Amino acid sequence: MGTEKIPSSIVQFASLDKLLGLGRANSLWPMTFGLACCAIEMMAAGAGRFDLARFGAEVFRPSPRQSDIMIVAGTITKKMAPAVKTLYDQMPEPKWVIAMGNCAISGGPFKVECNYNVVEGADQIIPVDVYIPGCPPRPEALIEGILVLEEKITGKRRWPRVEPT
Amino acid sequence: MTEPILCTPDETFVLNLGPQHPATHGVLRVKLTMDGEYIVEAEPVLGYIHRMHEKMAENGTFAQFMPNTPRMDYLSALSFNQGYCMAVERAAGIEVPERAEYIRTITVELNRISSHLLWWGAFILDLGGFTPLLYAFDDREKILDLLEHVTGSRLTYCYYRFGGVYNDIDDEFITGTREFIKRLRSRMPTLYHDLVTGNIILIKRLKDIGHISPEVCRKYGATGPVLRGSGIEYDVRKNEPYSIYPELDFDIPHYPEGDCMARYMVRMDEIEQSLRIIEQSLDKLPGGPVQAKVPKTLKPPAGDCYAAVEAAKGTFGCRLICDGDKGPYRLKLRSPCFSNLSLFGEIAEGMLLADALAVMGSLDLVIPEIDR
Amino acid sequence: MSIIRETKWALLELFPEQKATEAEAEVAAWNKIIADARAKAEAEEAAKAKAAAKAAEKAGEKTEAAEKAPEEAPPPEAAPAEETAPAEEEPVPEMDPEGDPPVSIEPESPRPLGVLVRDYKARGVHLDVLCSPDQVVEAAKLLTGAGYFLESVTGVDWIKEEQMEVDYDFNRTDGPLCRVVVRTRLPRSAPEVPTVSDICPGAGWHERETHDFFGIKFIGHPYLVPILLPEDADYHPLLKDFTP
Amino acid sequence: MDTSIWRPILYLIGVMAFAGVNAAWLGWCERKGAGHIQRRIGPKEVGPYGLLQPLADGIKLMTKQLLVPQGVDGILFRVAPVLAMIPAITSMVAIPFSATFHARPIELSVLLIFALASIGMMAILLGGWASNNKYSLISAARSVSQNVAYEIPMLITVITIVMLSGSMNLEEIALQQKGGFWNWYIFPIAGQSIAQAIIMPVSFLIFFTCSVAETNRAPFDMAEAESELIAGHMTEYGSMGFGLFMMGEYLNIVVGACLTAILFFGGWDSPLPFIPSGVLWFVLKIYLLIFTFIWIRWTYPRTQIYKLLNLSWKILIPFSLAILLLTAVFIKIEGILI
Repeated sequence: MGTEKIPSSIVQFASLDKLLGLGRANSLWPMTFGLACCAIEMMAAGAGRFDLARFGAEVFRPSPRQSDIMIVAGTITKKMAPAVKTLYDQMPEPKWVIAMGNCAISGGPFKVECNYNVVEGADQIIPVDVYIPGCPPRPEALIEGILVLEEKITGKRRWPRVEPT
Repeated sequence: MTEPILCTPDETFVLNLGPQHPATHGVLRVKLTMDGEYIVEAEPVLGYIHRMHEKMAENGTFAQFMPNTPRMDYLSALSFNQGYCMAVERAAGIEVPERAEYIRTITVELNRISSHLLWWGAFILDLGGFTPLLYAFDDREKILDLLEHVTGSRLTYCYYRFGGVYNDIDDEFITGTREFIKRLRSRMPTLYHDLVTGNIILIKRLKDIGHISPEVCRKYGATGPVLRGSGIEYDVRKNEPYSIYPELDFDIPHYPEGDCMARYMVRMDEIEQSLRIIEQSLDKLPGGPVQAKVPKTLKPPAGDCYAAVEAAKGTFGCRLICDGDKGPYRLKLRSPCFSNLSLFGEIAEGMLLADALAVMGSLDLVIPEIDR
Repeated sequence: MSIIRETKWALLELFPEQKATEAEAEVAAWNKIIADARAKAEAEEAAKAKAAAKAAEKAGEKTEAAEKAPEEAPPPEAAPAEETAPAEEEPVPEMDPEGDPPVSIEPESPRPLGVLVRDYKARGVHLDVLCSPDQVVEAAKLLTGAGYFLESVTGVDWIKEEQMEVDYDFNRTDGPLCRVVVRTRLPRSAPEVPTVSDICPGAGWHERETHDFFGIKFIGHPYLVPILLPEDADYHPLLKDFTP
Repeated sequence: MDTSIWRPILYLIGVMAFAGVNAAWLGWCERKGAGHIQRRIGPKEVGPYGLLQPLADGIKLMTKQLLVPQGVDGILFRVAPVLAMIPAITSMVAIPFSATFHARPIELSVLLIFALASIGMMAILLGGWASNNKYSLISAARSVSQNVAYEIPMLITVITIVMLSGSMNLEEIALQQKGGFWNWYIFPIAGQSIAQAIIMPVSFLIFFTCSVAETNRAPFDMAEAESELIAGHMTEYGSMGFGLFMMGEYLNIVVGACLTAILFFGGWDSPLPFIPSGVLWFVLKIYLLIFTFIWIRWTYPRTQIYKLLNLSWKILIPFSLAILLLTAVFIKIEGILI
């Protein structure tokens, strides 16, 4: 396998794919799914000051069937993990996961020696596309996370990346 | 009200509300046995966000547990900060400087307002009105900016230290707070009361729904606005004065009706009372240090003590048991919502699904605080 | 009577021995007060006589002051106790029989069953009751009957002493402040205590939580299943010898 | 070839395109409107003013996995969204946009529209039933009882108009109101019969309330009460199934607005006699009404199902019946007098 050249087909789907990518990236509907503190910042991101709606991502759908991204906003516990997994499975393809906050990345402050109840990171149970660090991350960080996800889907960055000065 | 017709058990069905449901404010699950739209039995199932705070307290030092407190009730994080600080200060016999107490009062009351504002928005969201949430967030952002200015974080403040606060407030904060008070006072009557409180649909949804009698409150140990909504004038700030509250002039709003509307009104009035407290504290703000001299590693003598504060949701109690070591031997956190939710099973019986959700919203639940 | 004193005496019903000694102490205190009052009155009488004698000499000047003195003396007929107040009584702590009872001395360990009055400023509670497991229900009944409500239930694992402790925090919503903590010690090998959930239903959840964390069995609890831990959890994480 | 065959077909295509575009871009209107009501911007980045947002949503919804969950009734589950869309589009055919511009003149167009509206309700029922989800089922039961309750007063108020105008043809009804806004059925101004002057504003209120309820819009959005029933009958629908339901809902709003405009606001009639009437006026009126729908939705909290039904059975129906009776009496009296 590997190095052999794939002949290009007569019908090109690349541009169609691009269009699909654009469509999907600009209409990322998150699921109304908050676990802990980060959920409040997720709500703040949707509110007037930060307004996730600008990117068409404000349509928080309560049902996983209608959502495209799952923002894991908070700590996943061992009791909650099966539910998170089910919710992820209920989402139709294509779907993406954003791990928002340190708890969803690695267990955050709850990754301790005596840990008996916290799942150390959302990626232990579901595949994660974008990680947003912070405890909790600011709403701007969530917006940046969504922009990164858009970049991942379309291959293009919407706005120039802000470099830390 | 129509009398609920409860039928035989084999005609009921079980409805699982949560752990992911828009109205459960997180990951609460309520197992409802339903007869059509009537609830025959409601059993809240907790523990979906149990984060072992109490175990973590035992395995660290006193200061190391500090960042855990705001992550319990992230909406009124400073109340939990204060409760824990007070318990440790009591155990170690630390005196807090007066200025620090004033700063604590100002910030904790700001935090209380922000918590009530978010509750207000989320509660109306439970009732199907989406817009008020964003108005509430508008004002809330102002508070967050103010608090961020002094505490350094937006939500999970870890601002208090044993024997004081971490950072002194400056003029910018004071003028900003005064401006905010003015702004909220001007917005309360129009945006909040005209648009929402006076709305006929809202009144019909809340009046005479979800009666909680004082006896039920006492049986289940409910505190905070839930208790005050049942007509009992109990507030830790008045009944068990701590910090500088005895020096301040404020009222405890209480409504005897005991329905959702009463709880709603209690919280709305509390916002105004908190504004009053902040105003007075700003006027009286003394100079001086904001941090008492405290040894680097605290080693309080063995023994146990209890400290209670009035968090936005009710009495937050801290039972701290020390054995003379660097950390707590055992720390029990008595969270207000845990008790407030425990009465839900009793009052939800025979209620309509929509009403039950209104009642649940009126209890102002924060799930990580219940599960700890 | 102050609420703390009232509650203390109500709770002392559970501990007849302590009640007897406390009653004795109380009587002694009363007697001391009466004796003091008498002594004071006598002294004042004497002073008055002296003053009168002086006044006789210096007529007019100090009569008003002399008149005031007997009023300040408490009426001696307030003594219900027997007259034979033993003079060789141990020095009892200063106490105001109508006000709050004085703070008890910190007990030695292990502490005997009974009611202690704690320093609220340092401890955050007013009354501290240690009772045997089978007295818990009785105590809860007494307190709820007196208008208290249960604020929380806690377990503590005293692994060195091979014991478990269950703390019940009581508080009241009306009138003056009085916090009561009721504790009981259980053997660590078989921690069992009767439930109070039929007296205060709010205890139901707290007891379930304590059962989760410590494995303490609450006998008679209608629904003792894990509340915070997963449904199938068979471990008790807050035990000191727990390893995940 | 005979042009009379092509005419309706072309119009049909035009009307359907209008319906489709409306269904898609009303979503944008709603989001933008909601944004401005809520003191934020709303969609902005996707195309100018976020105008391409519906396109992106459409592409995404159409290319999303078509998921038929386990345990659902396969056929009904697939039929329901289509059933939500078709009657709404079809009823657009019967709506006259102006005196000359409509797909097909239908003599009993009022009747046809209401018949089709009832089918739309079936879609919710089927969708809710077939989903095999308790929330959907409750939603289905709710929406059926709600639709039944609100169709009655709505129809009764329409009957009063039919009695006044003596026609069941929407075109005819609109024509009777021409010649200035004081001739419209809603305004209680001289130049009208007494019956209209007194009754029609009330009648309009009843009709408008009912059309909000019939289209399942807040504050009467019992069927998809988000905080109670997750997404109601649509809970199990993802991708285009959900998209069709949404489009059906928006189309119902358009139909409701069209009906209101024709029955009470004179259809395509301009408000003043010297301004030429035409399609533009009609469209303007529709969008004003639609804006009112959006405005209401983002202002009020939701009512509760039993209060909603009480409102219909205890207030709206008696009132509409009284109006019907009064209209009949007035018409009779006027008939005798003249």
